[in-house]
Amino acid sequence: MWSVIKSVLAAFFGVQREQQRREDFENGRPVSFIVVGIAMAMLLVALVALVATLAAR
Amino acid sequence: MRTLLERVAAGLTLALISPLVLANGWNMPIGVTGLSREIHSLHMTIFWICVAIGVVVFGVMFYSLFRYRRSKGAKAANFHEHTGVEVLWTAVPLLILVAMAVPATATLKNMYDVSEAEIDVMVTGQQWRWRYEYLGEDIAFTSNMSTPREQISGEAEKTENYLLEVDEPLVLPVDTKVRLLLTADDVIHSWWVPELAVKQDAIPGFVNENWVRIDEPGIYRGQCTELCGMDHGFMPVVVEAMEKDDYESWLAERKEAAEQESMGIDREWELDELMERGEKVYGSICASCHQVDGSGSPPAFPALAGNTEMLDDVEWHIDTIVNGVSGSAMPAFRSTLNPVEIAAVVTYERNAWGNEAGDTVQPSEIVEMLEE
Amino acid sequence: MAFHFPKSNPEQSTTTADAGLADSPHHERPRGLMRWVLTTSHKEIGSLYLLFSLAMFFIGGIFALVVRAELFQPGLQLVEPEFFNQMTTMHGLIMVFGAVMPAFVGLANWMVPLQIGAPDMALPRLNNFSFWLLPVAFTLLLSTLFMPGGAPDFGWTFYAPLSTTYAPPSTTFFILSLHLAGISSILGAINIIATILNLRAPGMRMMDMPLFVWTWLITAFLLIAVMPVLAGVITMMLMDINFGTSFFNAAGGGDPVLFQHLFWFFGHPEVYILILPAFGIVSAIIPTFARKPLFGYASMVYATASIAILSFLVWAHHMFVVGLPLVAELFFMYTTMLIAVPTGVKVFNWITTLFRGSITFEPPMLFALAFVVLFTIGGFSGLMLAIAPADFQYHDTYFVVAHFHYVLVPGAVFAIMAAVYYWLPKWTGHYPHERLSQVHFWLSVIGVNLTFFPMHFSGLAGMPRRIPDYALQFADFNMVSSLGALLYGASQLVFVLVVIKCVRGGKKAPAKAWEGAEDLEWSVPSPAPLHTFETPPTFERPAH
Amino acid sequence: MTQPNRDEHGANKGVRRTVVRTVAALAGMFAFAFALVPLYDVFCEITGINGKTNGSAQAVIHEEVDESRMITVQFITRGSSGLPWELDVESRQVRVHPGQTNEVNFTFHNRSDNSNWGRAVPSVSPSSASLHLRKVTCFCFEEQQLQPGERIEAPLVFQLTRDLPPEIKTVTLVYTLYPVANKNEPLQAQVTAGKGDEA
Repeated sequence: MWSVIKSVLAAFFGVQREQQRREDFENGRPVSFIVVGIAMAMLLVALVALVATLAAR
Repeated sequence: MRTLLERVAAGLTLALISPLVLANGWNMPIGVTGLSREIHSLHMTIFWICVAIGVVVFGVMFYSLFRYRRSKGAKAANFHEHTGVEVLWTAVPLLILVAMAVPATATLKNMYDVSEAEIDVMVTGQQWRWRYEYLGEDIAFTSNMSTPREQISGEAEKTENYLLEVDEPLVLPVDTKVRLLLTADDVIHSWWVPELAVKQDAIPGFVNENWVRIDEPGIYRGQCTELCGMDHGFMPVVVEAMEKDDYESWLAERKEAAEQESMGIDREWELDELMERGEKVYGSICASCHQVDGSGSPPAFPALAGNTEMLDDVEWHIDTIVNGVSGSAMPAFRSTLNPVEIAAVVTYERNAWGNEAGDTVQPSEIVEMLEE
Repeated sequence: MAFHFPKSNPEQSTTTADAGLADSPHHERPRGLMRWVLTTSHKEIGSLYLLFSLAMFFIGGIFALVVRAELFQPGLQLVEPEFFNQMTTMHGLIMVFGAVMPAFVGLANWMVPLQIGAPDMALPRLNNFSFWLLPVAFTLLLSTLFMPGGAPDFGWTFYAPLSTTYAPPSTTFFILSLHLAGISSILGAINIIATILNLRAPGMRMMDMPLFVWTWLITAFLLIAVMPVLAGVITMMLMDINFGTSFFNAAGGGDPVLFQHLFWFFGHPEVYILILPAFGIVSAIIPTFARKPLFGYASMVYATASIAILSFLVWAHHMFVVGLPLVAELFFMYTTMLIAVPTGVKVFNWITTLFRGSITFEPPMLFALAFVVLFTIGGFSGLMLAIAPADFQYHDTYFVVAHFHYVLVPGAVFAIMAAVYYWLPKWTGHYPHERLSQVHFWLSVIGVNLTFFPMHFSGLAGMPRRIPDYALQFADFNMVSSLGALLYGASQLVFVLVVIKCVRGGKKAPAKAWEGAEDLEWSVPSPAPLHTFETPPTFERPAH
Repeated sequence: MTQPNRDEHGANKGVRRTVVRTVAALAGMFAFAFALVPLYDVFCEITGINGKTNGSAQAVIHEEVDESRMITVQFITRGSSGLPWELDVESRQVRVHPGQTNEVNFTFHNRSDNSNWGRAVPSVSPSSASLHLRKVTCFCFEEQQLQPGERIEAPLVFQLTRDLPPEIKTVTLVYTLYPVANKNEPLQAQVTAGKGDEA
């Protein structure tokens, strides 16, 4: 699970090692990546919204 | 007027040296409000950051293109990954962005602080003019473009403030926080004066707020910036900023003029008088759609010259002007024009361009109609 | 017909039992016109798309030239304001929906099967149908010019209520044609997804796919996600206009701002639909002519996905002046700035690919390099526009016009040109005429910059967009822009000449037309025969 | 993603599955677009994003009146084309304390010889104030009919809640009159001029 999150984070950041990438695509199930990806996207929205709310004070 | 060739040459020369020239007329105006200066400096900061990034990025790019030409015997390397570099060039832009977001946030918060305004002005966008209403002062007027049609069509020489001049500018005092409430009657418009750094959409059915505090007296010009139909390009915004004392006397003058006008309601007007006044009103309000010669542009804008329906039924004629036509481009002028102006323009339309109704419509009749 | 193919090679296309997959009936193929009407070959349909797109590019271009001609000098000389508005609107709609999108679909049709070793698209008949919807849609759209009240005149963003309560009667036809174009894109997207996910050559995994295939896969998902939203919005407009609902009409309790939210929820991902395949193209061309593998392939894929996801979170940056609350302005400002990061990663990757390469400057490379530089300039102005307080000054001025034309013309359009030069040898068997291509390139680059660079200045100095006449201080900028537009428009005739010459003859191209090219399409002969990869190739991973 | 090997049957099945899924996603997104309309309203009501006020009456919250600050509440009334009504307010501006319940009277006047349907559409500025404005009674909740020449008085009873953000010192309430198009007999003007033009 942690490795999936790490890989998705790398994807958001846009940097990934060839090695890790290969492992992901050989071992990981796509569904878990998609689920974690969507969850992270929502987390990102929540985070940015939080920053915006705090900044607006 | 310079010759065509001279202007082309000038333009081309300027385009070539353009990045070096950031003089006025090429760049965002610094403006005359605290906010406009803040925004300008934000703009310049981002601009220089972009220039710096551009120099580095394009520098590396053109160096590579020059240095690693095959024609100069370059042999290709085979690397295709470097996590360190990649992390670096993701993290550094992120930091630059954060550095840019901080001042931007501060300025934005400042823009949104409309509290403690001393004057409230309601700005209403209409196809294709602005209406200003000083809340609590009983002063309201519309502001129409005053550039003559002959200048647009090229029959007359274009003057300095071509397309950016109005019959009645919005007058505001300097050093005073003014709250603007913006809305529209028909479609979305947008009220913009670059030197005041105020741009806000005016949306039918909704009210937006913005504010301005002008530092220097002067005349500041802008335009509608949201496509609002045919004459979108011909609805300028002009703000005249005055010293506080001058503003006060302007206010007093306006109020007196309004009184004078309301006295005009009671007296009997001559046909000639009404025609003269009506022609002015027609020219600034009606001519953009129904044309100066009353020929209109059917089907959207019916012809008024020889319009029997209009000539046969004076009540219908007045009603159309006062209440507009729902679902068409014809607005209601009840609140835009005063009874004298309505009477005058009706009379004018009935007796101009070969229309020969021969009757006059008196301001008092309009008042009666409006009251009943 | 500019593209034609050698008659199908019988000995090449008989062996495999391709019954279910590519049901192109190679026996008794109809001849003449019907061959093109009924074709199910991905190559022929690809060519049809590209030709259609070229035709629309010229029609949209002529509209743009009408606009530029009117703006050559202050004053109204040539057209009335109503017609001017129709021209700007039609120019935008046709370029976005008729020229750029179909061009990318055409390239996908041609190249995706070739790049993944598939015999054809997954759904060839559907493919034919989705193409033929386009001419119908755009004939309908263009016919509105001749309707009473004229064509749509409310801008390609068709904001309500200008596009509903105050719209010309032809708006209903405009909505219908946009529906048809939308259905066409959706069907195309389904087909591309089905092809990429199911028809890859044995041994080719997702992460082995060329970037053009990757970017198109992500683009297709974007299309699936947002074209239905567009369909929803225009359906609501249709109901407001014809059935008395008031989704967007304040008088009935509706909300004109809601229209903008819905439109840009579609519109911003749409912007990326117009640029992601271009990223894929450039990522194919630069390594080829630098003779060096693409730097950071995985990062490229991830950055594309990241841009796609972020594109759903930034829509309201088009609406900074409609009166959003402070928190919303901040949110959309921050997310918009975030998009700069993956976009920057892409540019850095391309440049690092060039670094220590062995570079030559064939026509596709010229266009790809111009893309990198000019797209980045468009990116810079995009970053400036993202800063909400400054956007209050930039919004709806020529600065915005300059920005999006930089990303769409030397961005998307240059990438399409680069792709055409890159793959023309594969399509026709001949190299494009080198000298003429260079002429086309240099005229285009000069023309594009003359047209759009001065717009930055006129916008900053205060010229609003979509106006038929302007104040005198903008005169010089506009004159330069108009001359540039004329140059750019005229130089596209050179492009047509190059393509025609290339179809009719020229230097013969081998299967691997470019020395540094690696992908699967270069393993089939040039010109590509009508049927390719009927026996799936075995994919061998490049040894990097 | 598993490795595809071009076995025809398998690929066909895969294609079918992909198509079914994408079509389902499409249908979902189309429905989502329409769902966004009510969702947006809900979102606006929660966040007060666009100055739309609550569409129905709310109960008074009984809370202590905040005597420490005065809020200026302005009322602006606007007509629109196609509805020959006038809307007036007894006072253009009132000064109130948060927590206090206030009443202001509005007058509707139909100046025409026809009876028509209309409604007053409200908008609040600044939009963030709309969250803290509770309308107990408002004519804006309903469409109404006025007989020829009829004049009616309608009260607005409202309360600003104590949690109104301190930076808000002025609240502006704008009412715009709109005709209820599908209930009105076409106006005289519409029959003769308007429709002929629009077609």
